[in-house]
Amino acid sequence: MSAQPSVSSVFVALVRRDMALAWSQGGASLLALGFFLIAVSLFPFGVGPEPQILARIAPGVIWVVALLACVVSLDRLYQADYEDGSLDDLTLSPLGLVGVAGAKVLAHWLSTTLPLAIAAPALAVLLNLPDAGYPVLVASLLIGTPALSLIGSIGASLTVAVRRGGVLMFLLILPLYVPTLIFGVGAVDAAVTMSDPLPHLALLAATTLVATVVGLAASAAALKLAME
Amino acid sequence: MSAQPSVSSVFVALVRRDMALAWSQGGASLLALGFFLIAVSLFPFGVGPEPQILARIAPGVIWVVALLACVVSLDRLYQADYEDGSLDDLTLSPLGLVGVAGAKVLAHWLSTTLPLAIAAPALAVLLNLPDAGYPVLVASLLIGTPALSLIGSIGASLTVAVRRGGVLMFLLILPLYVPTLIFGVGAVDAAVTMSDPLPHLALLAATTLVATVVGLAASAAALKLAME
Amino acid sequence: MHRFANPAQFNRLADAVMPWAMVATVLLFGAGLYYALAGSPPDYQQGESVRVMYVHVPAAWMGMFVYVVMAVASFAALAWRHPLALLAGKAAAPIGATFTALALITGALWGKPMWGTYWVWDGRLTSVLVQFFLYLGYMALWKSMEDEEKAGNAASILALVGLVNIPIIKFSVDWWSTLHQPASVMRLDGPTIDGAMLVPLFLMAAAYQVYFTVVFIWRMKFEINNRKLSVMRSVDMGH
Amino acid sequence: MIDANLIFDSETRLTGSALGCRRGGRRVFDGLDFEVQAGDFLSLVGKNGSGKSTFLRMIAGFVPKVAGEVIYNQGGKTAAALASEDITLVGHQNGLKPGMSLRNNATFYYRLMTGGVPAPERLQIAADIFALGSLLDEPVQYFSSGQRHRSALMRFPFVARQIWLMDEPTVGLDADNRAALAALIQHHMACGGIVIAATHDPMWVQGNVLNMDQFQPAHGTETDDEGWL
Amino acid sequence: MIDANLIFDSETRLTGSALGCRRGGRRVFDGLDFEVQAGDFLSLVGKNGSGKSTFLRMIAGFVPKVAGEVIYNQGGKTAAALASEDITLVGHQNGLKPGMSLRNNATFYYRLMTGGVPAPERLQIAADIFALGSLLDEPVQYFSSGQRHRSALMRFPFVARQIWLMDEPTVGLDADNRAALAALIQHHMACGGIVIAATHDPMWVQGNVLNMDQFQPAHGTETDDEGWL
Ligand code: HEM
Ligand SMILES: Nc1ncnc2c1ncn2[C@@H]1O[C@H](COP(=O)(O)OP(=O)(O)OP(=O)(O)O)[C@@H](O)[C@H]1O
Ligand SMILES: Nc1ncnc2c1ncn2[C@@H]1O[C@H](COP(=O)(O)OP(=O)(O)OP(=O)(O)O)[C@@H](O)[C@H]1O
Ligand SMILES: [Mg+2]
Ligand SMILES: [Mg+2]
Repeated sequence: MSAQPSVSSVFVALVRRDMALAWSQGGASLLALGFFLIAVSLFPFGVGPEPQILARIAPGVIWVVALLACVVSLDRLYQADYEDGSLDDLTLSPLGLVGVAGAKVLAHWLSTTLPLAIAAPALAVLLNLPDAGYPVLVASLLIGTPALSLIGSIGASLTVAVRRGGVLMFLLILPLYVPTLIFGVGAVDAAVTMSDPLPHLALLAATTLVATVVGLAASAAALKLAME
Repeated sequence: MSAQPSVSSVFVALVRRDMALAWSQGGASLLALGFFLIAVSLFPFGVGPEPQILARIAPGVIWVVALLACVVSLDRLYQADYEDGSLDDLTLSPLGLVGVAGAKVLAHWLSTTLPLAIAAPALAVLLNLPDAGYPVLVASLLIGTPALSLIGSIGASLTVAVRRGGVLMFLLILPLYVPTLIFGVGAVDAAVTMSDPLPHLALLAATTLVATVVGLAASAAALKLAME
Repeated sequence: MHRFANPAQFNRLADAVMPWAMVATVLLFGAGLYYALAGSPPDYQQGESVRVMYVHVPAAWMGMFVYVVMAVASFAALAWRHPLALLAGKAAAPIGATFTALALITGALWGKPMWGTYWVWDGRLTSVLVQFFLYLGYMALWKSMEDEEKAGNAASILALVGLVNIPIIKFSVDWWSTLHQPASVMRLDGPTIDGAMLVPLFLMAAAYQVYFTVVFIWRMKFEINNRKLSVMRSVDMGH
Repeated sequence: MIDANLIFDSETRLTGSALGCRRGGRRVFDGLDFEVQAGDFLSLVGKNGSGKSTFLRMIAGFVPKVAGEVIYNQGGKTAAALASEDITLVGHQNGLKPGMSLRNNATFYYRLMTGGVPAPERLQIAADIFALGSLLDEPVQYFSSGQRHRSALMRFPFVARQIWLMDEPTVGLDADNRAALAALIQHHMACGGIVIAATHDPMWVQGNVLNMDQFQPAHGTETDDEGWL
Repeated sequence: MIDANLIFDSETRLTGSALGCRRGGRRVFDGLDFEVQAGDFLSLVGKNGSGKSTFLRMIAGFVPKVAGEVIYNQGGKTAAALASEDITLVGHQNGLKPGMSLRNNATFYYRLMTGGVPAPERLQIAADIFALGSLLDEPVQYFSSGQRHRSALMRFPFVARQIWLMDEPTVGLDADNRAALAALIQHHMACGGIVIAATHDPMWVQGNVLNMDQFQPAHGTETDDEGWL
């Protein structure tokens, strides 16, 4: 038979497929971006247009909405593959379920959460974020968003066999997002108030590391169980 | 053959089925409530714990999050029926598609958005809403939430044939929610600042009326198209 | 583990423990409440409101303790695929959620006279709230699927993931300088509380513990019976 | 079987002429004529993709036709009334809610179609036709694929409608249940019902055959009136 | 057909003894023994709900067994290696992404299973087996049910794996394609492949038959060790 398949090229294939699907029509990427944009712009309507208030709440609102946009786009991370049977194929591939979870999370981060980090400065302008906040806002999102994808993957895999899993996933994931949120906003607030954001960013990085280990292991275990 | 079926009892049957499904395991109701609860409690993390700031943004945050909770739960309003083929049955029933949309929206409002209005005061406590705001907060939600379900139904029916419709729906619906949001928050702000909330509530009621007409007609048309 | 590994064994053990536990619950609650409400002095700073402590602190401890019980049961359920462990987690969750809710509510009521507000967003309070949400998520996941075994396994994974929250609750007061006071009883260098307060506190803690045992056993038997019934029903259905 | 004395209107007649249908921007069939009347069985055969499912969904009013006309009882009834009073369609999806028991699924279906509550015996009789009696109180999600499909087929006898549209009804059925299906169809025909079934398997029922392969649009027809779209 | 000189290991042998399986908290089958070796065709028959699909998913490692053992090549290979190197399974769902063309779907499947990129001729040959050649560049979303099912079946010849698990492969296929399927299976057997197929239709292939109805758990077995849960 053919030579032993290379696991890394299978991994790359899966990442590329998922990114292609995410960017295609009806895909998650543009839509998460759209959600982010629209939900953030609802706040001036809700809270009123006073610049000081907006500036005060800007980091928090941007982070919270980025987080919601991420969960919304995670909704069908595994479920679409589960429902159409592709997950069977993925399980029979040489990759293993941890690899599958890793590839899908990476694709999700690259195609969906990373664009949020890149778009954030534009929305920060809408909310009057003080100038000092911009670099740290982007840095905190870059460091923190992988944790969002990873933790989200736990929720998505746990609810994969649940119809109408979407809202249940929110319930499971949002509490787990709290540390990421606190450190992320803490870093931006520190920058705005001219104190040192580094400790916050370090804690944020630690959260992402923990999320990597726990997230991939838990997702793989949950997928295995769902396949029964 | 049997007597002409009574359209109203078919309508009631559909409302009752949808409410039963919403409250059942994994149903949308409790989970939308959970989302509402959790998402509102994320804001103090993001924005910081100062009571005055929280009080200032409380009406806006509660309204925006209620709106997001509603959209999230609308996600599969028609899609579940579309995917499992029940929508074929509904179309062949004596009810007609406008009736189907009406029954499903009513069930959604009763089971999912109404509980949000009822839970809102508890969350207002967390956000330090001034006492004067409570009655109007509940009143504005009671008057405005039917519009959320109705407008949401347009988005849900337009995206019914789209896999990963969830985020697309956000994009379609959220801009349409802006008037409801403005009048709703306006009423609560008026009450908090001791001015008259009635004009705002009247506009809100008008929005709901318009949404009823437009929402049901548009949903029925979109469903018809999706069935092809 | 394997001594309890079948329901008959468990039932026998439970029947032996149950009466003692019930008697102990009544006695400990009686003594604890007496000391807490009447037999101990008011605090020189807090006055009578210190008595909330005897309800609040043990409830907070139990909220965490039950979570750990649930997580251990979940681990056993996943590692050895043992159904009894699965049911143990299911039986524990609502009790733990209730304790956590009690800690939250009493804490909030206590906060009004002490801090001037029911609720602040400090690390301790927040992480306890997160724990409450984890309990809710665990229970929601159990209910989300008709296939109980599948649902239970998914919920078990969540319980294990949520374990990272326990150290956060415990050390949040040290990591963030906040309103909530740091540990004064459960310290490596011994308690720093006055003895007159320690007695009722420990009596109440012990009472909560045996109360938990009683309710837990009762709920376990209930869950086991439920499973038996549904299996019998499905056999009758004749598959 | 279920309504002891049910006899459908023997005058019923459904005629289509020069029907054409488009789907996904492409003509699926063209110039299709057919006629069925009370007591008829029409089986649709043809290659995969020849338009059998499309034809059934067109009759039910889901897919609009782009040419030709369907006339029911000399025009005595509109397409909308036809769909909401006389047609039962069971296709590839089974329209069952997985968390609900078969009994609740079926009861809801009955209420949806008639507004009334079915008598328990009626439900039992309908379920027994496909040997589902003992599964009535199980949640549908535990059913095997054949059991699900049978649960969907149960709608035909359960609600009295004259025109049955079946899309591959034999799929996944074991031998006993295929026989039960044939008997059910024959009984419906005897009551004056009409059955149109798309299938690749033998149906064990006598009737007319409509071969969809005849109506494939010729290459190049795409360039006519609506072809530019 | 596709790999001209492909011959699978003729020593391959898969044996199961006293297998038992539980699903949804209920025993599905019990005491099942089977054996297949290179070149074998095994068809699973039995009533709806007798456990055919469950058996296939158990061999693929999805559903855990609660009793008995499956041994591959005298224990020379683990279940995990078996699943990721030797098994292709096509069940009721077809695992196709509706928005992508058949070509992209198939190419991704190939890359997922082998890490390599398939030669265009290979893709063409595999597609032609089920007459899908002309549909290669159409989005799968516009396929009829039979066309979709054929697109799923195309995986068998496309990626060279020795053990083919087919769950109701004939469903919705027209006569030509049923013949193509039979020929494909026969060719795979001639190369030393193994085919296990659950089916209610005649498969037109000689082989052993495993009747799942024999292995239904007796009433009352539920009360043993794990039965109470
Ligand atoms: C909703 C609000 C509150 C929550 C969620 C909460 C939570 C907790 C938790 C989880 C513990 C156990 C900590 C451990 O074992 O290390 C605890 C202990 C304690 N809490 Fe609270 N608390 C709240 C409000 C308050 C208030 C208002 C006071 C009084 C000013 C207070 C006083 C204490 C004391 C004295 C202890 C014992 C600390 C020790 O000795 O270890 N708490 N609380
Ligand atoms: N996902 C599931 N969860 C729980 N139980 C299931 C599930 N799928 C099937 N079962 C149960 O397992 C038993 C065997 O089902 P299986 O699907 O293996 O049958 P089958 O022989 O393939 O039937 P069919 O001919 O209808 O395809 C059935 O009694 C069914 O109730
Ligand atoms: N949802 C759809 N959207 C667009 N085009 C479709 C859709 N479904 C089917 N088609 C196209 O319509 C044609 C006829 O499909 P149809 O499903 O009616 O065939 P069929 O005769 O039922 O085939 P099968 O035997 O495979 O079920 C096919 O060529 C297909 O490409
Ligand atoms: Mg078809
Ligand atoms: Mg099967």
